[in-house]
Amino acid sequence: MAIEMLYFAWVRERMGCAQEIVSPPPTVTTVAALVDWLAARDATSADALADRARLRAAVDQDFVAMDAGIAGAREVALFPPVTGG
Amino acid sequence: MAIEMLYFAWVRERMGCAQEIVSPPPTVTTVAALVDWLAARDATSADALADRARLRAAVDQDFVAMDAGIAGAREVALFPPVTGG
Amino acid sequence: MIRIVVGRDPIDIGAEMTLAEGAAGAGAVATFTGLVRADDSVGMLELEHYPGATEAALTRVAEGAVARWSLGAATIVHRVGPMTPGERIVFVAAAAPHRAAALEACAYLIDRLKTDAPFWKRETRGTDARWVEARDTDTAAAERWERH
Amino acid sequence: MIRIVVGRDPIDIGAEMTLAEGAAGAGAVATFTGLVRADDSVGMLELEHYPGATEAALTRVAEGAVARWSLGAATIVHRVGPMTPGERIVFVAAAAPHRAAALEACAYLIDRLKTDAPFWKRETRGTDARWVEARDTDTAAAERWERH
Repeated sequence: MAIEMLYFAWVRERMGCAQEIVSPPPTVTTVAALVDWLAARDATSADALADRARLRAAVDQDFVAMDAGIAGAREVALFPPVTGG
Repeated sequence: MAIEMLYFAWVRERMGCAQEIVSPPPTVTTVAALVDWLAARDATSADALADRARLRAAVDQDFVAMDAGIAGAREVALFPPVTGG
Repeated sequence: MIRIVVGRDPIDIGAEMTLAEGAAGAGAVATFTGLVRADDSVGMLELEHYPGATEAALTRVAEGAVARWSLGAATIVHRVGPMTPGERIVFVAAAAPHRAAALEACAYLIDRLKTDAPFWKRETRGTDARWVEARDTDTAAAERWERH
Repeated sequence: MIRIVVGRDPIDIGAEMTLAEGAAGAGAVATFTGLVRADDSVGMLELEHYPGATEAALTRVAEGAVARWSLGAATIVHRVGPMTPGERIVFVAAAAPHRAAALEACAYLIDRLKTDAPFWKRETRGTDARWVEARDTDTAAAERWERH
């Protein structure tokens, strides 16, 4: 399945891109598993996603916990804790 | 002693004036006694000051309780509970 | 900075905000604006006050807030005279480094102003004018600041 | 009335107040404005956000406040892009018939915005740029609205 990944703030900077299309295998069923799979691809991704405690996610623009499922997801965003206002 | 009386809101309306100079006798030593003395002067004052529970006072521009003294006071104001804001 | 204005001119919130925001260290500004409501058949609202005593009372309220929350600025602007529905009666602002102080101080300013400053409202509905009665809830709101 | 604006233009508080005050039944408007502080050596602040998700999150926050306090109006205006010290980052407003609802709803809007909306701040001091860290106190401030 093809998923549009979005990265924000320092996740974006460390990944070196704001957006990419990825196709994880069917065994990747949660956000946490998706992060693991992305991090296993290359050193840049591994480094960008190393600090899992400071990663937050949204699936199809809804904030979710890392154990949330990604079945049918079109868009998954990864980012640090928010700091607006 | 001469005291400048100030009246506000419906106290002013019922007294028929916003300001007057009065000279109560030395036996009048508190705001409450001053109100009694004023009310005893005439029917208009008696009516204007009849509802003692809804009267508030300031002595020389400081809000005070009705049992406050008026020794040396130059200005005493009588008015209803405030309703600003 | 303490700014107290009691007068008959309409309240210019843009200008007041710019002044409050200019306070040293301001990162947060909380404001409260009271309006003549347009929906309860009041045709005119008149505000009477006690000149001199009003400004002194408002200054004490503002000084209390500045001391308690270390504000950079406290502003109280109160109109007097006749007003029509939709017009601003009162504007208060509190500027502080962070939001909790600004928000609390703003609530304090308007709560204390309601009970501590000598203003009286008279509403006119049609040809009927009446003085607004004080509300026990205002006294309760002001007194909660004494307790903690 | 719910008004959500996310954009790069400076925030016009006079115009926003006029809109909020126009809400049906408005007798009280409480606002909060967040500024780039001028006193902590930050030369530039940049706000990044998640387009689409941001507006949706802010709309949910505003809808929550309108439902809980029966507001006539809830406004959230948030700037994105580069800003300099003294500039407004965010403005929220709550309009209600009476002041308690307006003040509480205003605090709710800014507390929830801080934790629920996808914005990220980057500060530049001299040549050093860093992403601002989230604060536990913000999470605590937002969570207090769950409890009561």
